[in-house]
Amino acid sequence: MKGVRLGDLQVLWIGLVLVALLAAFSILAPTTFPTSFNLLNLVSDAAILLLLATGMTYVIITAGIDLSVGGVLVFSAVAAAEVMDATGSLALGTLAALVTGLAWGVLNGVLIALGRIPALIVTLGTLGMSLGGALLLTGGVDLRAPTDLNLGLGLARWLGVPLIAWICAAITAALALVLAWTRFGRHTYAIGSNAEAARRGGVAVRRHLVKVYGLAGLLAGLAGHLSLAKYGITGVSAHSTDNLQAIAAVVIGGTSLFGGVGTVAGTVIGVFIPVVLQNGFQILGVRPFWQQVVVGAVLVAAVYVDQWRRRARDQ
Amino acid sequence: MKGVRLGDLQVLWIGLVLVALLAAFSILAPTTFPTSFNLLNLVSDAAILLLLATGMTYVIITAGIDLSVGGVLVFSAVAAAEVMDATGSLALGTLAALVTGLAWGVLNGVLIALGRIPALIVTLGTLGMSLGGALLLTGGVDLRAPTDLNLGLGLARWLGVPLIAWICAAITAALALVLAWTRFGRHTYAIGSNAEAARRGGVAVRRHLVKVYGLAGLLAGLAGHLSLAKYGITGVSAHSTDNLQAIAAVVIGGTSLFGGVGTVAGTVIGVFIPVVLQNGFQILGVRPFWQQVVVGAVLVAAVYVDQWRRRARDQ
Amino acid sequence: MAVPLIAARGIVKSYGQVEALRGADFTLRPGEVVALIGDNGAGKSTLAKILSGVERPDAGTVEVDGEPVAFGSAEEARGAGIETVYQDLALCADLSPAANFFLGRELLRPGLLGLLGVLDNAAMRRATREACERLGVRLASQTAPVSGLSGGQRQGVAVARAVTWARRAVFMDEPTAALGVVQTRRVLDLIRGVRDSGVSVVLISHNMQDVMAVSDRVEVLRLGRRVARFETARVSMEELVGAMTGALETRDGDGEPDGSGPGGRDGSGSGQGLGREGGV
Amino acid sequence: MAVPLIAARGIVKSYGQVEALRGADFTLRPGEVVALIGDNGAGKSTLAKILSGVERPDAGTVEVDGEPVAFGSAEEARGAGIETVYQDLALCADLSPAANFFLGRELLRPGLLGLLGVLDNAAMRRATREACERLGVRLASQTAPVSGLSGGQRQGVAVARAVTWARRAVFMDEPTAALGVVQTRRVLDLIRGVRDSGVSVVLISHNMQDVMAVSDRVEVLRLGRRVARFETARVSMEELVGAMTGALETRDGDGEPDGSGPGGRDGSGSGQGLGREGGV
Amino acid sequence: GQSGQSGGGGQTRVTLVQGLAGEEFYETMACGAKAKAKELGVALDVQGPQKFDPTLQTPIVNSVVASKPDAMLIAPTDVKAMIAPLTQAKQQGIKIILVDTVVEDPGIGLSRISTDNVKGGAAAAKALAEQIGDKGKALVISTDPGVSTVDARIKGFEQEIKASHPGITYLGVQYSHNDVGEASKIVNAALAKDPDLAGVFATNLNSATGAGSALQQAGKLGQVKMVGFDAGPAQVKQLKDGVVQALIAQLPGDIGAKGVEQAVAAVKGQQVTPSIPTDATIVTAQNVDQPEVQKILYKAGC
Ligand SMILES: Nc1ncnc2c1ncn2[C@@H]1O[C@H](COP(=O)(O)OP(=O)(O)OP(=O)(O)O)[C@@H](O)[C@H]1O
Ligand SMILES: Nc1ncnc2c1ncn2[C@@H]1O[C@H](COP(=O)(O)OP(=O)(O)OP(=O)(O)O)[C@@H](O)[C@H]1O
Ligand SMILES: O[C@@H]1[C@H](O)[C@H](O)OC[C@H]1O
Ligand SMILES: [Mg+2]
Ligand SMILES: [Mg+2]
Repeated sequence: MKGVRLGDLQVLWIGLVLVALLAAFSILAPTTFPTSFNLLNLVSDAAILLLLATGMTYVIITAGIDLSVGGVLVFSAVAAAEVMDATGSLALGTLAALVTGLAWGVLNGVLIALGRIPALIVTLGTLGMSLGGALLLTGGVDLRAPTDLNLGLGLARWLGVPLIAWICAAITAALALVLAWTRFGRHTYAIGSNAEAARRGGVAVRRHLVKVYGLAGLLAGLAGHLSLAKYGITGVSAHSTDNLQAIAAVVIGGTSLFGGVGTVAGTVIGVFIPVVLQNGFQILGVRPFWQQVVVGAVLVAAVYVDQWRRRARDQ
Repeated sequence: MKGVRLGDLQVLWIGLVLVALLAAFSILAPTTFPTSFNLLNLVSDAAILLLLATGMTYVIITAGIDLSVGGVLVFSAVAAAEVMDATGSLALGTLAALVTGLAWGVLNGVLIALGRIPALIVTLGTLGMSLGGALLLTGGVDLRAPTDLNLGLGLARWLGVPLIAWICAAITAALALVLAWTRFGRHTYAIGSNAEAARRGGVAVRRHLVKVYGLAGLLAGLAGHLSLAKYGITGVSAHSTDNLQAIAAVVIGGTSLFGGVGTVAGTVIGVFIPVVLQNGFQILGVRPFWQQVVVGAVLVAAVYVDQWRRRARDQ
Repeated sequence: MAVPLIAARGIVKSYGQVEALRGADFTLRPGEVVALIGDNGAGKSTLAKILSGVERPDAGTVEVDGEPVAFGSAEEARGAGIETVYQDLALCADLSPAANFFLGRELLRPGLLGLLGVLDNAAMRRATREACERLGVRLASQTAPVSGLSGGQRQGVAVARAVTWARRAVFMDEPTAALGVVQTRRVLDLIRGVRDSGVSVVLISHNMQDVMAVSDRVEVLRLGRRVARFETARVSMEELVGAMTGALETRDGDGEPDGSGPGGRDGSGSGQGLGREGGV
Repeated sequence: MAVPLIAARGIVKSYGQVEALRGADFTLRPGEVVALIGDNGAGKSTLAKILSGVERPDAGTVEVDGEPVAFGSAEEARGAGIETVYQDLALCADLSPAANFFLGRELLRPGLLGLLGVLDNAAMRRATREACERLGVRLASQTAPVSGLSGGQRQGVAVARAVTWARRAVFMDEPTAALGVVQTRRVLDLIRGVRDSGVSVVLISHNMQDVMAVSDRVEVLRLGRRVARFETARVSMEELVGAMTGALETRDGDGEPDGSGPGGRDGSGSGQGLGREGGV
Repeated sequence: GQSGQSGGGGQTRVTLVQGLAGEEFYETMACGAKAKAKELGVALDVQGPQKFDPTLQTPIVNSVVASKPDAMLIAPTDVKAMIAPLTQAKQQGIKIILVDTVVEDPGIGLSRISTDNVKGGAAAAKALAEQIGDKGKALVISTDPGVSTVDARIKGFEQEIKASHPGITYLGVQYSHNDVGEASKIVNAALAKDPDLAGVFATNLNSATGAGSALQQAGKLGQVKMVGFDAGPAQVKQLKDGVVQALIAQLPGDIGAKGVEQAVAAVKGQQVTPSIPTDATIVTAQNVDQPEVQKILYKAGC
């Protein structure tokens, strides 16, 4: 499996870049950056994006794209908030978030796989629909989470690490294994590598695509619920760039936009590189506008180092 | 040339969708939608996006992507505003916008073609850099255009149509012809279709990519200048979704994200479909959030009709 | 005479303006090797794709075991025991040879892991290496993706795959085009072996030596139609070439308008072609 | 004896763990047809790509007209008059046959339009059709993209392109693999014609009949090294096959470890191989 | 730039977390804070999210807390959602001063410095009523609900309209997420829906800038009257151009400066003032050119 084998090496190089960044910030701000307080915050800020990016990894490996994740996240958070408000049950709220997320994902998958509409258009459409739908449900204003969710799941820790981070990490790890070691993962790679060959080989391409987009939607739904718990608010306007962030993480992690190659482990690193940069520069007190400039430049440099090392190895 | 030949047919179908939309809105709002006042507004709102989308068409046909256009637009507008402020010369301001746009584009091209970094990462990086840079130059607040630009080029009309619309239309038409009929266009298709084959065939692939991204940057620079003239402000925070809008227009117009096929004519229609939808629903008094939902749905439907007709023809 | 395993009649297939098949017929009987030959662009690959469920015909009927079928997908054809080596090989370039070999039929680990869908990569690699070696094709690395294989190695993987899984029939679209001398011999031997085990073989090839060496019958396509059928034992290479090019059909002549493809001609000539059948 | 047109010595090329070439030599003289043969995975295509500037060797020297060169790109090799038909054809599937035929050398309209870079599509289409027809390859449509061509039609376009533009040498990597009987004959004739016009030809092929019929000399690659050279007139097909498979090299034996590719063996055996040269 | 290491000795380190980076209100606040910090010999960092949103402000607060300044001035973007990260900051021993906006938890914020926003809202209502002759439809454009300041302005505006201006039809509030483009879109749509719209109250800077440019583009000048909170450069231009009839200018620079003073006092263990109201001034085309008014207009940078 190239996915696995090459993936490991990819992860190695880009992982070294991440380690170098962590080391650099630790040297520049030895008493503040490498503290458990800061690193835990960093992990828990990244955790929710990680869910979106993991789903996106599957989607991009099939040579697809999902622009709707941010909208689905918000929609699911709104659905959860309203259900919890109406029923008072946190469990029903969780369920509502998961079900609505899954439903949007399946809708994406059906339109893409059966309607054969480009994924970019479908998910751009559902992005507008889900965001607009969320705004309609709320009248355009953020809903708040019930206090017992916000102060419960939102603050809960296990072994000192936020429960939300554990949940996201566990799901990501499971999905990394599924991608690398199972038939479901194998078919995901095959479709992205050559959908026609997969079809001729007897892979149920359309059904599989519906599942992959459904998975991405489900993860976005869960992300919506966790974000509601963590921030206490549905965040109707804060998620318009989630899609780009998730896609960038996937690509930084070595997954090709043209499908067929990639790993979840790479994506994990791809999520953390921008988050670490942002956090490090904030800690160093770099002004916000400079941060944008520097993060952009370092991002390009990081991926350049990765590509360059990989090329050197290949030739 | 498939680009041209198939393109024509593509343009035919998706063009019919646009015509249908225009007809529908004209019937639903006969006294307000099909007025020259409204249609001219519509055209002039779309004109600047058209420039970005035309550059994006070239980029996507090479199987690339350019997320930086909105940032480059803003940066160029800021550069123009500052130069005009400092020198009092509108011509120097125009030059500044074009040169900075071109420079960002060439930087993209060099990093992508010579650094072999994925276009998504490079242009995400330059998006951050150019936006951050613009904010740094302005301290984060919008600069204003000199009054003689805002009231001159910004309001000028020729044959009743805004001069800005003429400029954008002329450039778009010229670039449509270049793509369809010249060696430059042919090499653009060849690279997107099979970069390795183009390279073996003696096409200077890297140099060509630098030119294509340079062109996209140049167009974004011009767009920045025109936008400064039209709106009178640099709009530092208003262009964060320009990239997605341009990409969507290109894809709606039948260009494949995987490169090798597409036309500028398709892109023109792809620019107008969402603009017409937005405008039409506003005129019909559809509530804003509903608009988002409906635009999303109609977009998917429009492209579906297009795909479906094309498939029917092929089989 | 037995019911044909596959009988196709009047198959028509157009791509836009180009008529690839213009009413083609084809018959495959159980346990025989039929060579399907014809000039470049005659429609051989298109016919093979239609009979293996990858493309749908615009018109015409396909019967399997005398029952009309309409394969909606390659899966259905494979369900009926029909495997295909496509001319373009249809491999996933990013996957390993073993992943391609077992694509759509992956082996799972025994026990709980298998229920979870966990792949048995070691077993798949082993089986793939063995199947390729039987053809004389050596793979330098079992884990490297197919994109790094030589042309012949790739073809070896595709041929080995089809032969391994076929239960009723194999379509082989120019299976030896990229293979070396030894590998080609082995594939020809394999074709005979497969036939002897009761699986029918359709061999599409431009190599008349191979066709003569291995086939029981020959069907000839020209410009999207079947124009002749022969028993291999009773035909000469010259006759085959003549039938393919149309040189033998004096009434049909070969004075076709310059540069016209299959779509460029009208419907004449098919009757004569069939009239030349080699008494099958 | 004339200075060789191309002389390559000790070419080494690895892809990751796989050693495709392990010190290969190769010579091409002006005006000759050399067949480059070898088993699947022997390294023929890799050598052809290195000599036509598409890949860079890890080690070894290439001389053209006795001068060392280091082609940095296919353009440079083409500048030196060397054209190539790649095994994977290297066509842009979305472009028309004519666009592919003239890729990188597009014809422009005369006059002002030409200065503006406007293409002369009509002239290019005409020239392409003529060149293809000379090979007996008919294209159903001149404007449809190459992705809609049959395997043989595609190969015809690639062969016609290389032959048209070559001034010093043409590498042909299995140029007739997908071609029909007639087209194959025409290509062989064309190879002779090209040679007679002073252009050298390197023919990579698994078809020993073709090799015998058209080549002046044969060079044999095995496991990434040149193991033998022959004058075609003085060699038999059995000898060629023996040299390719290693069966003839008794000292070398064919008791290689099972399943090992080119990368799986150590450096022995090359001396013996060269010792068997056919007295060139 | 400023090193993030807590120098152990000497200099007091303060960080200002804005509600939105680059908005002139917050930039002017930063200018006032910087000047005062210089005067007092305090090291000041400024951070702020790209959008006015608690989910974006939270990670910034977290990393500021990690860098362990002695005190933090913050304009929280939500009364509830910012409680959790600020509680964490408080637990780390960082002195918290709330500038402009506040959170619901009264235990957070040693000092709270802001305009009397209820009064400001009422003043806006009076000014608008006067402009539209006490009758017609009036709309409010705000940022987001759950932002203490603008909520108070809306409250003051609504109370005043209900109590003393029965001729005015109140159309309610629309929310722009403190985004100029959004605000402009909302007003466009409102004009399409209610062509007879008479007045608009925009509760803060970006809402007013966006609403003003929509009115300008629609050619509704003079027909629709507008009163806006804040006095950024774009708004002042709109005032002079006759797009807007009145602005309610706060004193963001003062808020910033007082915030730094309170922070330093808190760090030094001196007396802090729990609540400091600052002034607001009504700016109109008539008084805008007077020097004392010119002085309080917001700046793009310092
Ligand atoms: N997908 C397609 N789109 C357009 N035209 C096609 C397509 N597939 C096949 N054709 C056309 O149909 C005709 C028959 O093609 P086909 O591939 O079946 O020929 P073939 O007999 O297999 O030739 P070859 O011996 O060269 O492989 C050709 O003219 C080809 O151009
Ligand atoms: N891009 C690549 N990446 C990895 N391995 C490669 C690559 N190209 C070639 N190889 C390996 O190098 C060896 C030689 O390949 P090459 O294509 O040169 O063989 P060949 O002699 O042309 O074989 P064939 O007759 O099958 O075409 C093979 O083992 C192949 O797997
Ligand atoms: O007072 C603040 C100011 O109006 C700003 O523009 O927006 C947020 C408000 O809290
Ligand atoms: Mg074929
Ligand atoms: Mg080869």
